[in-house]
Amino acid sequence: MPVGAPPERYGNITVPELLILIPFTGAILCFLFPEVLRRLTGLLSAALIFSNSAILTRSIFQDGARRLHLGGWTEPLGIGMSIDGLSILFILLTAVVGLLVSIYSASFFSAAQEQVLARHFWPLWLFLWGALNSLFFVSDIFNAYVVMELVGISAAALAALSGTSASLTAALRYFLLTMAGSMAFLLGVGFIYARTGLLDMYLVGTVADGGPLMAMALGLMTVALIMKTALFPFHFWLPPAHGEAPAPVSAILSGLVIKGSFYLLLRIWFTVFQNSTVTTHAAALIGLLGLIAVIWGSYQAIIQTRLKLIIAYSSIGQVGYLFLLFPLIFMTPDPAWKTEAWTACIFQAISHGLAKAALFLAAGNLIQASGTDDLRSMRNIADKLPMTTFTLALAGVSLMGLPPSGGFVAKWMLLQSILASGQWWLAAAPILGGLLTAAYVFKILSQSFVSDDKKSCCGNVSFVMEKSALLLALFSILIGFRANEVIFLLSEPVFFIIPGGQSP
Amino acid sequence: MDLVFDLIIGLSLAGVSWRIVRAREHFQAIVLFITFGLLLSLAWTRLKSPDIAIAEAAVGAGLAGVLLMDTLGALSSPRERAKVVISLKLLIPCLFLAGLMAYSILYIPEDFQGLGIVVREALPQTHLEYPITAVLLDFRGYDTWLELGVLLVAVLGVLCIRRTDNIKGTMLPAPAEPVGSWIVKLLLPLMVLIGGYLLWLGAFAPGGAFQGGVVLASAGVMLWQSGHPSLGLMPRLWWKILLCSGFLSFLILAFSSLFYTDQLLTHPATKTWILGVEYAATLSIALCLISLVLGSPARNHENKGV
Amino acid sequence: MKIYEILSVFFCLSGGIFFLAGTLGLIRFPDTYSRLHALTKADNLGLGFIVLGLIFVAGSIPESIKLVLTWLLAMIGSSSACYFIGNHMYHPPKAGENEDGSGI
Amino acid sequence: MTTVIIYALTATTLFSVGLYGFAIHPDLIRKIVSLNIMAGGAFLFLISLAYHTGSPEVDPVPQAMVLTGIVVTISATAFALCLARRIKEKTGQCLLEHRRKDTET
Repeated sequence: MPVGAPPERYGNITVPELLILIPFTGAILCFLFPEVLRRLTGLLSAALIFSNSAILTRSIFQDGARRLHLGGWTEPLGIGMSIDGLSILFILLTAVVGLLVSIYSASFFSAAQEQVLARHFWPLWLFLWGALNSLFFVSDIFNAYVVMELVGISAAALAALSGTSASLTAALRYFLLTMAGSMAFLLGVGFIYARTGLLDMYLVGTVADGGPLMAMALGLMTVALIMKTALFPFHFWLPPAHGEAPAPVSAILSGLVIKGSFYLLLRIWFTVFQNSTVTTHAAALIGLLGLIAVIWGSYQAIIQTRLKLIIAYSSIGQVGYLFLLFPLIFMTPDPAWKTEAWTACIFQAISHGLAKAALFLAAGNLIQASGTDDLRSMRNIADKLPMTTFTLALAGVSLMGLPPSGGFVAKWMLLQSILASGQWWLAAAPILGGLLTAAYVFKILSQSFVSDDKKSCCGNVSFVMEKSALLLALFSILIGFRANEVIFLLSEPVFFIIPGGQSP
Repeated sequence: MDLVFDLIIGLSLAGVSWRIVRAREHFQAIVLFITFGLLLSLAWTRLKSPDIAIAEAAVGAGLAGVLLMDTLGALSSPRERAKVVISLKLLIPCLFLAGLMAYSILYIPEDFQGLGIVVREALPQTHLEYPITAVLLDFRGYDTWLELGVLLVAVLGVLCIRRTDNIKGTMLPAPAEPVGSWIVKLLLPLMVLIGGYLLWLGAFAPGGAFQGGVVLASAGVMLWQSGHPSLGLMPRLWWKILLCSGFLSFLILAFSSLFYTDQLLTHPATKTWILGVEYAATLSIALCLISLVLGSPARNHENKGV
Repeated sequence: MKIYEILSVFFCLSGGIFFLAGTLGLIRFPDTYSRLHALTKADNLGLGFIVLGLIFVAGSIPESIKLVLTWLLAMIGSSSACYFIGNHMYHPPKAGENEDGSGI
Repeated sequence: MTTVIIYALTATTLFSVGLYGFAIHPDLIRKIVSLNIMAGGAFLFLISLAYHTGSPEVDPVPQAMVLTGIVVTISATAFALCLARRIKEKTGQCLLEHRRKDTET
């Protein structure tokens, strides 16, 4: 390559595979190395993954979607990997949250009693990261099943990390549900294979029809993924599993893992079943469940008295917004508004991932400072831990959807497309949900500003932990300013086809 | 004639599964589950899938049975009765689901063509003669890699739950009777031999890394059952390295493929690579499965505290 | 139909009858010892007859050797399993001894 | 064609029975056994498809998928059983009380 070659040429030499190889290598090394080296290995891998994600994003941004054929075998024989704007957004979300959570946990697990946790945390977390990255590249339905199991086992093991009986029970409940979901997904793979004889998502998408086999497969897979994403009737596992885990694990589970199964749901609905006739009733039902989840989850969050449970229940509500996408896509006549709804949904996923991770990390700071996450123990916190309080406030702003946060962009676009589509009943979600969210965010914040002389909170929180939580919260606000790039990634270079038009 | 056989297998599978769900005693349910595994492997022999029959007999009926029985012994008294009532609220949706699926099955196309033909056409390029091994290790090697990852993560998860970094200290009390040690002495070499044979066979006939590994794993578990420390004897680092060996060999293949080809996991056109990966996979499948069984019970010193 | 095939069918059928008898014993006999007795003896014999019947139609020598080996292995397996069950019945583990599952 | 229908029907029946068992049993070990029945159903469905391919040779892709699936299922089962044991050691019972009050500290 001549010196001074145009910069876009560099895009061609990026290696997306590294995003899978680095975390897996890091995980193996962490497992093999003695304990003193594990933290260093983990941090190094996190930094490498982050830089590679940034490079890959740039490459996708400039050169468009990429398709890889593993082992040199083309579909339908081999397994492919597809990297488009949608995957890169999730990869980037994982990289940002992952890097900051890694930095946070390097400090979090350094206390003497947490050393034993660190030993198991690093290999499992790197495995989970690798699995999530390969989930976002996935292009083969059976491969998706295997990757989901990898995510499920490592996530459940992490959820059980703290070893209390509550966390063990929560982890097992989560894991049994995930496993049942995986079985349903596998049977769905079988039904798709029975109809089409293919496994590659894009190839299946070209031949899929609306026959009973495909409808059955869609139903099984949707239920499986909804269970894993904790949509309303299957949400019961989420609050204990996310609330009982150590803070960095909660951040990972709530910010990233449920996004993974949601991402797969998008792939299944809009890639595999892009041409088959999905009934509007099914889409409306999912939208209704999402609406109920928004209201019910937010309401439950208000009545909780423990900070981590408030945040965990808030996840149920915030995830509910994501599912409003389905009725909007399938019931909106105008393609432009479909794109709007689509962007709103992805924006919501990203800003929620960032804000929720920030909230959980901040909650971890509070627990380390005061020993408990009971709301009453949070008095005086604004005095002692101003930075953590600020983090809570910033992340809360993004959850509520106040401008200029990422949450605001998401909810604003969502409301616009709801109004344009004429699905008035859906408007209840952003409006009521926003109000309820405001209620629990203020509930948290109001406690922290109460000064109570009798109780002075104890203990210091390391600078790194406070800063990494704050950075995540800042990102969740700042993403609102970079809406254009996100919209671009979701539209132009993707070979992602939204049904009924607006194909690139 | 085949039809009668199919019907008998199908009905007995459905009947046994219903009995498992309805069984009052946990012990009974597990014994029935082992029977269920054997019936399934019979069905797979009938469906011309000997590989899966071997795997199912060793895993579904063997290892899963050991794991379940072992856990049951730790969890409750085996004769504890569960309250089993038929709940219509749940039965009706399940029946409805079964009906829907049965209806859609009728639409399986008569001229269904899977990927079998494509595989057979590409088979000569892989230097392997047996299509299933080719699919597992070459065409869909990525799946196998991640599957080894799942095994490894399960072991990591078990170690994490147990808060330990090795599998030492779960030794069972050695049985006093002579027959136990005699049978181990007799069967162990035979099982290792069969495991190796299956592995070697995989290149051209039913058998392969997975089946070989599973048989080896059963041998290791049997050794443990007879009171031998089994894998606990291994130095910790070696145990760890062998545990990862399958995953690691795919990882090395992946890294090296980045240098000489465009696509991940492409291997050179010789059989050596595939064989190396296959042997490593066999070892780590065996070790991971043994570690899963051995790692699950409480440590001996922990036991005293409980 | 060749004489081999007739013999094969005959032996397989008699093997089946032994299996049936063994299973009947398993269901009908009152206690564990007599059930074990019915099961192991009748089933080993039944399997033996079936293997014999199959050897008549086996294609090659190695195949017949494999069949005989199968039978031998099954004999070893069932006799030792019978021993373990009997031993377990005769010396039942004390309460709490099967904490780690060894008692089962 | 009849063979594939029989086995596919059995497979879906097994899946539904397993699902029912998974839903009704409060006991952990029974839930895990039921999950394994569900897995058996899913595997049987794939293999009946592999057999269906008319030609004398059986489609190897579903077979490979089932082999992968068996390993994944046994790993998951072992992990879940270990969790269940740990819960029993900690709490003295092996039930998942559904809808436990989350407000307890």
